[in-house]
Amino acid sequence: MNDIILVNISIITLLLPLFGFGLIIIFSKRFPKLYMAGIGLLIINFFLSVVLLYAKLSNYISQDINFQFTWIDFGNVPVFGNVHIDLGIKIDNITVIMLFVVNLISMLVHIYSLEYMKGDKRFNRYYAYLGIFTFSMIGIVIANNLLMIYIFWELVGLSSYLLIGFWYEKKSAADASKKAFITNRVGDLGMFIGILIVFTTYHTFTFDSIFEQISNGVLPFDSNAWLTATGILIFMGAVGKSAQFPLHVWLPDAMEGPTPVSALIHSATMVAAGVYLSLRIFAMLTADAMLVIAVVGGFTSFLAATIAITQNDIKRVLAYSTVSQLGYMVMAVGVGAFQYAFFHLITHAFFKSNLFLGSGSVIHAMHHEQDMREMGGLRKKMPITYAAFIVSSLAISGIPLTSGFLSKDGLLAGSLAFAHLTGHWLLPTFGFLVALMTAFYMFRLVIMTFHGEPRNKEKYDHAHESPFVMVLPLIVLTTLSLFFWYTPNPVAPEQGWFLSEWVHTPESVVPQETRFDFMKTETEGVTESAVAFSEEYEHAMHWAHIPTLVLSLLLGGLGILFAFLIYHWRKIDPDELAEKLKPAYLFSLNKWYVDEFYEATFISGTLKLSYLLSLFDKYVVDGIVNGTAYVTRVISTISGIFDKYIIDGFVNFTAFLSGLLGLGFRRLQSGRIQTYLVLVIFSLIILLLFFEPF
Amino acid sequence: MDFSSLYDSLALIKPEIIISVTLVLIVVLDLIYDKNKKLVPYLALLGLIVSGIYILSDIANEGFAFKMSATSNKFGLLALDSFGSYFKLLIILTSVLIVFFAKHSVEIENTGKRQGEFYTLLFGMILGMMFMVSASDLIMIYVSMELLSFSSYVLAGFIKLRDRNSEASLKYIIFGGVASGVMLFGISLIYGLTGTTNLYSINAALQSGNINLIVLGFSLLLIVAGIGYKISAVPFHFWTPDVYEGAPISITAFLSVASKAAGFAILIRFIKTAFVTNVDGSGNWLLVPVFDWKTLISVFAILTMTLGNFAALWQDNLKRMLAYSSIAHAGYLLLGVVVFSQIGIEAILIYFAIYMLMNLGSFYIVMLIADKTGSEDIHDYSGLGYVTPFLGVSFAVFLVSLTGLPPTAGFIGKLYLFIALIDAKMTTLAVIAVLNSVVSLYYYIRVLKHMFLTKPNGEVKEIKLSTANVVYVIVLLIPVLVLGIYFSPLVNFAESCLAFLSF
Amino acid sequence: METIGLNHFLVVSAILFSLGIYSVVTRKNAIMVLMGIELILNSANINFVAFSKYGNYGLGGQVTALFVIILAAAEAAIALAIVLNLYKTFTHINIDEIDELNS
Amino acid sequence: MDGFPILTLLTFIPVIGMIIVLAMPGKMEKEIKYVTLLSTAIQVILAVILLSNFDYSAGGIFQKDSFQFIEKYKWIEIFGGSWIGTIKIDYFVGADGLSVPMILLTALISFIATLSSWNINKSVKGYFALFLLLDAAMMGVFVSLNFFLFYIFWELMLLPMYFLIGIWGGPRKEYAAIKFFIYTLVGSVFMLLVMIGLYFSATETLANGSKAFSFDFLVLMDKANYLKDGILSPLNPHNLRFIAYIALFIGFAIKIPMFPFHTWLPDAHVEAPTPISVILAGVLLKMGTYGILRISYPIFPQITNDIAWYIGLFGMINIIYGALVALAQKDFKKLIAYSSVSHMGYVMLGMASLTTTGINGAIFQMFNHGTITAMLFLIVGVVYDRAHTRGLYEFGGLANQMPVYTGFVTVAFFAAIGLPSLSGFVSEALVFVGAFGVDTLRTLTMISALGILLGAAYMLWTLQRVFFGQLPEKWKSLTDIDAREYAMFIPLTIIIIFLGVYPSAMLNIMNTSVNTLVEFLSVNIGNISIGGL
Amino acid sequence: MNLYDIIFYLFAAITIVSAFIVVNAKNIVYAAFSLLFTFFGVSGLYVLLGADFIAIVQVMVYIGGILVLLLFGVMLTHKITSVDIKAGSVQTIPAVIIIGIFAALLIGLMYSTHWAVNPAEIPVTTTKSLGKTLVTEYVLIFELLGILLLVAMIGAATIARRDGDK
Repeated sequence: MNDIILVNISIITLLLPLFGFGLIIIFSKRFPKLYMAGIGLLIINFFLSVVLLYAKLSNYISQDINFQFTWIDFGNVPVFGNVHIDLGIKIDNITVIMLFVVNLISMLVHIYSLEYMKGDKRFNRYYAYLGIFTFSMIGIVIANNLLMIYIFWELVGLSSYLLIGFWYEKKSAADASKKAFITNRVGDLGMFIGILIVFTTYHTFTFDSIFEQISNGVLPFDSNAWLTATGILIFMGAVGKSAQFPLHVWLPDAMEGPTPVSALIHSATMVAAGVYLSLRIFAMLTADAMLVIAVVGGFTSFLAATIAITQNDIKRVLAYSTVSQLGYMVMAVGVGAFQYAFFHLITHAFFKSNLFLGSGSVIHAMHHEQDMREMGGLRKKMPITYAAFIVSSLAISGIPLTSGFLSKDGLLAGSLAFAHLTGHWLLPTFGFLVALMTAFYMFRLVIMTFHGEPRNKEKYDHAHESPFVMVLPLIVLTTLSLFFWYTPNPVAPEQGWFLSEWVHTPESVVPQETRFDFMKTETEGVTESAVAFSEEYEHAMHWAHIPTLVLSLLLGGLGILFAFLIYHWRKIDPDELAEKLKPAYLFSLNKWYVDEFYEATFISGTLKLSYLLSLFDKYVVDGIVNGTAYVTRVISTISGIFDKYIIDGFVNFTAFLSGLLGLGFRRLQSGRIQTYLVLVIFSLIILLLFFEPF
Repeated sequence: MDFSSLYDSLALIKPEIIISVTLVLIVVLDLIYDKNKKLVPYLALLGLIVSGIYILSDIANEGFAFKMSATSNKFGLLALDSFGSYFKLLIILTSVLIVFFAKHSVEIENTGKRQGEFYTLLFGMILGMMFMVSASDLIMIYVSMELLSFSSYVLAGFIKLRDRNSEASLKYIIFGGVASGVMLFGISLIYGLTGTTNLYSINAALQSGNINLIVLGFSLLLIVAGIGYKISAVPFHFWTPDVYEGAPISITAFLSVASKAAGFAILIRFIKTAFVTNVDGSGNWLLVPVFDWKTLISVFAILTMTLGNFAALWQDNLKRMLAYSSIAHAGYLLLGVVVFSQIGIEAILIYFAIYMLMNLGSFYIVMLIADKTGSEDIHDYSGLGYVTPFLGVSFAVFLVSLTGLPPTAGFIGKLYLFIALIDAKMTTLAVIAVLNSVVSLYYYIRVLKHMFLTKPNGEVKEIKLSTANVVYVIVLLIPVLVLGIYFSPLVNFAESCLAFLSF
Repeated sequence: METIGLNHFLVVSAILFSLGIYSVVTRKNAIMVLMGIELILNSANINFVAFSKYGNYGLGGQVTALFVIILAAAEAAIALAIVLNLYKTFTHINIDEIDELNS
Repeated sequence: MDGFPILTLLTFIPVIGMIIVLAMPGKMEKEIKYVTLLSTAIQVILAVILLSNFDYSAGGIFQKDSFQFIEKYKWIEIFGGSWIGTIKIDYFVGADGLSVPMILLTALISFIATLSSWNINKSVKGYFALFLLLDAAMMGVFVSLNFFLFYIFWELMLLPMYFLIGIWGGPRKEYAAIKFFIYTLVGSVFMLLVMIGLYFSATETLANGSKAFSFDFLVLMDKANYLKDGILSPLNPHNLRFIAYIALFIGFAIKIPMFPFHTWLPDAHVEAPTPISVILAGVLLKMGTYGILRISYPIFPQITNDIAWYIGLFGMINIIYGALVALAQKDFKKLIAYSSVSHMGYVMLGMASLTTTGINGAIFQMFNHGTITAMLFLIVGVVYDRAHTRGLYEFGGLANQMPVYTGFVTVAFFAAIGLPSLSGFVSEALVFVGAFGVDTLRTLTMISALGILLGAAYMLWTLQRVFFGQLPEKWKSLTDIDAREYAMFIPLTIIIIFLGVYPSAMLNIMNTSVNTLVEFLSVNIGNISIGGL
Repeated sequence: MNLYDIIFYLFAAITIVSAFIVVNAKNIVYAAFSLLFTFFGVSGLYVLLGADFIAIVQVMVYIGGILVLLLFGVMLTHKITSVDIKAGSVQTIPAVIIIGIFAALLIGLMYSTHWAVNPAEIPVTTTKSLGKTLVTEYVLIFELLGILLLVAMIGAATIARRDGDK
């Protein structure tokens, strides 16, 4: 199989969902069952991605496939010569893995929705949107350049917008979709400026070419600081898409969309795209940039976890959990744990979409009830869903034998090693605290939903296990949440093929002086060494391995224990606890008041400003014009009735003067033609005074 | 003066003689046919056309007429040159159009038997103007101007028993009498200073120096006041709106074009003949340094166009609005004077030809509407554009042309004026002028707004036009449109008519 | 007192001129206004004749004066006709009350 | 194509149409409409023929030889004696990469506006006659290479526009029409003065070897043609040239419309009937920026360089200010009008960069704004036709009632937001790329980028207010779009998407010309690298 | 002070004083009669200036023609017995101010200027030479005045004639 075929296949995988989208949009009226085509196309797509995965990993495991073409040609630009903008495809290992994940989950969601969305009046439209989403996501994954990523990035935003607002009759849904799009745009703005800097400096958008030029010492505006800034600015795109603080606010609201959509977009794929982007630009991140990323990620994960603890909406808990886990991944990128970040991205994609689909199953069974306080005891009614939930929850809590354990442990170890090397101990602190909280709130969720007595008897009675098309994806994803797919040894992820063979940390290309010490290479310039980090780092990782293992297990177990203590065995009354810790509780329940803060500052500020400006426009800018018109009118009044007013005024003034001089008041009448003549004489005098060559 | 030179002189003024003969013939014809006045206009036309033909054929025939080498009057009372011929032609053309204008006018028709007098007086005006434009002696200027004025005083009040007519007439004669008296006083001072009233001799006297500049300035101002009154330049314009509004519309139209043209001709000739020592290679006039002409005329120009335009903004009476507009146009025309160069004069010549077309067109349409609806008020124009689209569209063209927008002839007129200004590097004036034309747009477009945009209060009756009416409008309309796109002939002709008789 | 020269005549004419204008702009009665105009013309005439004499400019000045007198007569005739006409329509000739034409 | 007067035909086909319309009795409304449609359709066909014969490698701008479809006829040549010299005005039309996109746009928008005029039923004859005249004038502006000719077309467009707004407009039509008229006239009279000033500053050599003043753009672009003492000569130390530039610029800025000269736009748009809004936003606004690129830039390269930053600044103000004010609007059409202000800011920003990418982006944005905004106004028109109101808060839930319509709306809105894969993105991105590359404009560009965000905000908010949520009872009877409206929307949608995916189709047309322009500027400014890429 | 001077001052005084009365008289008839004296005074000045023919014409035309015409006008437009005959003044104050300034300027100018004076013989009579000048040098104006008078006559007649319009 040669590489051109791989490129072609990837292009086909890209275009098939788009084709499905167009097909459904245009013909949905005539063929109401057209959504089946969408599903069919996705199944084909999935198989193509499997083929790609297999072909790449078996034949080209250490060779990247590049393909590019000229999109815009500026011709012979003065000074710069021939300038053109290229687009292209880069197929490396993480690409095919991502492709596989995206297509798989997308396919599963397609199938799952068949039942979940049944009876919706815009059923066809739904599948069309899923199609365009898949298309955009694949676009991001296979892009070899920033511009193309940006293009598909925005398209992903669009599809997310369409899907969140799918039930646009609900105001909350329409609001959420708008919020998601605009919040994302804030991040994209930074990313866009970052891209602008890159293009201004390197005249290309292609990663390889950019990296090569950086390693050759070409820096944006010739400064390291700008390189850092560029990295951070591009990362801002990831902040938006991956819902990192301070742009995390849209993701919980995005739960207004259909649950399968949440599973696909807002847990597994789109939100992971931010992390994916960070990984793509990993090589050009300076130490400062990485530190910023790590802090953002660490703080986000902590923030989201604290919020997740108190939420009652099943999907919201999962949403904050997603934010938190994304924070983990971002932190992993920041601390240099490239492999673990990607690994966690994959594992998280499976178990989190599993959780979402599971919650969808629950919601479906409960007739679109999402409040956990209305649930309980469902495990008897929905055993498969329950099982899926348990496995996934264990995975997310990092309990051994699950995939989550492997990846989470790795990235916590990475953060610990990083702290060890650089002294930033806050990051692992966040990491471990989050591990504790994650286990707690996940099992809180499981217990509140599936254990105990049903709190809403009526709904409970109607609940039943979901039909096969909904259960099948759960099963598939549950199996994927187990360790054996990734490594033979359930406690040593680094021994697995995933980390040891498939995914490698790329070398940094930034100038030596801007790297962390542990990332500095011995030789200047491009090195042939396959090792991205110094040995020191390997040592630190090794050192961090065991403490992490122990600590995370301990904390995970503790979290689960607490959950059971409070919610299952009722040893501690949660309400009482909430009452005791009321400020903290409320702070968490209200999501740290971030939304309120934004509402009060940026949103209302902008709206107020816009209102003021519109008044300004109406009264001042236009007013000047109208004022000119007004002045013109005044002048014209003056001259238009020049005769009358000026003359009368003149006469009156003289009358006034004469009265003043004691000459007596005399009623003066203005004869018209004669006043004209007086004026003529008057002006003659004036002219005389002016023009006499005295 | 011997008889041979008298013959020479008479040969030079054939067009004027024909006009005088026609005048007399009209009187005679009027006496013969007491009841039927149908023939009079045709006789008038005949006289005008023959006169026009003579002007055209004699356009190259230049010379001084009525000169007497023995006395101070050695340059003659008249200087016949192509500049004068151009204006004569313009006057004749305007007169021809006015004859038709009057023929179509209901108010003139209503004067019945007095139509004979109407044409007699009209010819009095024409004759006055014809002599005015080529007069080269201040006394000649004065007398011909009085001939023009006397006839127009009467014509302004020609429609008897209508308040505004007699009022217009009275105002006109008082203002005119004072203005001409003042001018005469100025002339007398010039006579005292230089010992002559002939413009060429004055020039020579001025160049020889030894002139009391203060008195000269004073007398010039007085003379400018007299001429300024004829061209209705601010501040000598006061009579204009009142008289224009009060006079019969055909006379208003005639005054606004022909009388103004004659006034401009004499202003230019006065300055050019009496004060210009030389014309340099690029056509700029070198003036005798006796007076700050440039500033004076600039001030007049600015005041005139600004006041004219601003005052016109508020006028509801169309005739009055057009009166103010004609004041504004006099201001534009003064811009051509102020540059004191051949190109400026050329611009004036071009502008006048165009101004004649568009102004007469506008007045004619106002007349047609007033004759049918009995109103000149702008509010009574509502909806007229729909019931009589021909009138509406033609009026639109004329008004757009008056504004000076392409592709109408008015634009070419303005273009040449601005060309003259910018060539003379008088950008400030140019800016003021263009801003003025923006202001003018407002009141011109206001008419269109009423005709097309405003909803009429009641039902609007269609204005029925005779074929003659339509033909008349079209005759004016076509050149207004064609000259906007292809103006070479006019410009070439104007260019060939820039010659002044020099010493 | 110096001997009578040109300037004296000119001063008389100037006074006459000013009085004429004064009359024109102040008198209510139209006929009085016309009288003022006649004064103006007379003053100009004095100038012409005086200049003609003192400047030794020939007879041009006198001829002009003659013309002016004739013109004044014609003007008076027309003006009076107009005034009469006005009287017919307005039944008075107070020009300060005749201001129907205004903006 | 040699000898085939395609540009003249493009310009005068509507005039012929107008004459036919005028000759027809007013009662034949249907027929009049078809005549108009036919005229504009022929125009579109001619435009396509023009495109297919267009040589992409020819630069134009200042080189007479590389202009295409040139027609140059002696129009007016007057020997003015020694004092004026020969006055020479040519009928000189030609096309290069700068004008071809605009010609295409004009033809397309006119055609679509004709379709959109179908339900005009008041004084049909007058409407379509004026419409065709307007069409001819617009086309004339884009093909003229002689300042005089340009000016005539420029002014010619005013009067039809006045009547089209004034007669067929909304409740405050008279105010809006006069405001538009006065505003643009103020600008154009200054242009007139500059035109005359330029005319007296440069001469061209005639065939017989004598010199003549010239209105020819190409003559005016060449420094060698200027007279030493010409009033606007670059050789002249007297600095009137700068003032002239500003005057000319204001003339164009009013058309763009640039802050603070923009206030005629919302009024004109709101009051104008839909097709006229479409023309206004689609084509007329481009005349301003086109004029700057065609006239100001090459004729005054040095001043352009000095002033570019300010153009960028005003571009930025337009972007941000327009967007913020749009955000506060309650009237659908006014919102779109302000969005136009914002979007034209991008064009100015791109132009200000003086770089290939920036100017390419600017011209492309001109075209895209033409199509996108035309579509937006059509969208407003559709809903206004049915509901007779444009209040944003009076609607809601139209998405269910009018799904196909909503589909087109979504495309247009997202195109306006600058969503990648739709044409607006590429042009905006190029503008940013171009402007960002210039050191001095960098900060401005970054601030301008906020416009992307604000654009999304007001557009999506509108989408939400009008199309999402619950449908009020009173709009239950609204019908989805009909075949005629399909015919208006589909071509625009296709173009928007096509150019979003394959922008080279348009960019290649202008590329060579833009490079030529940039090179010309850099050579004339004496700064070989005047900016970024 | 010689006789010439005395006569000048006499005539000047007659002219100016009567002119004052003309412009200030309350009664229009008084004003008209004062005007007679003004014209007479001017005529006297003409005599002093050696313009005998002009002086005669002044008396004939002005006093015999114009003044009679004016009086005629007064009679036709006023009922002599009524108060209406009194002609008031308007805007005298501004007029006094402005025309005062103007007059001061003018008189000052006239008085202070040194005019070019070329003393010459005063011809005994000017009538013949005047007549000759009139038909040679100024023949055109002379003829033109003829037409002007015709026009003025017709004009005056047409305006004053009683028959109205349709």
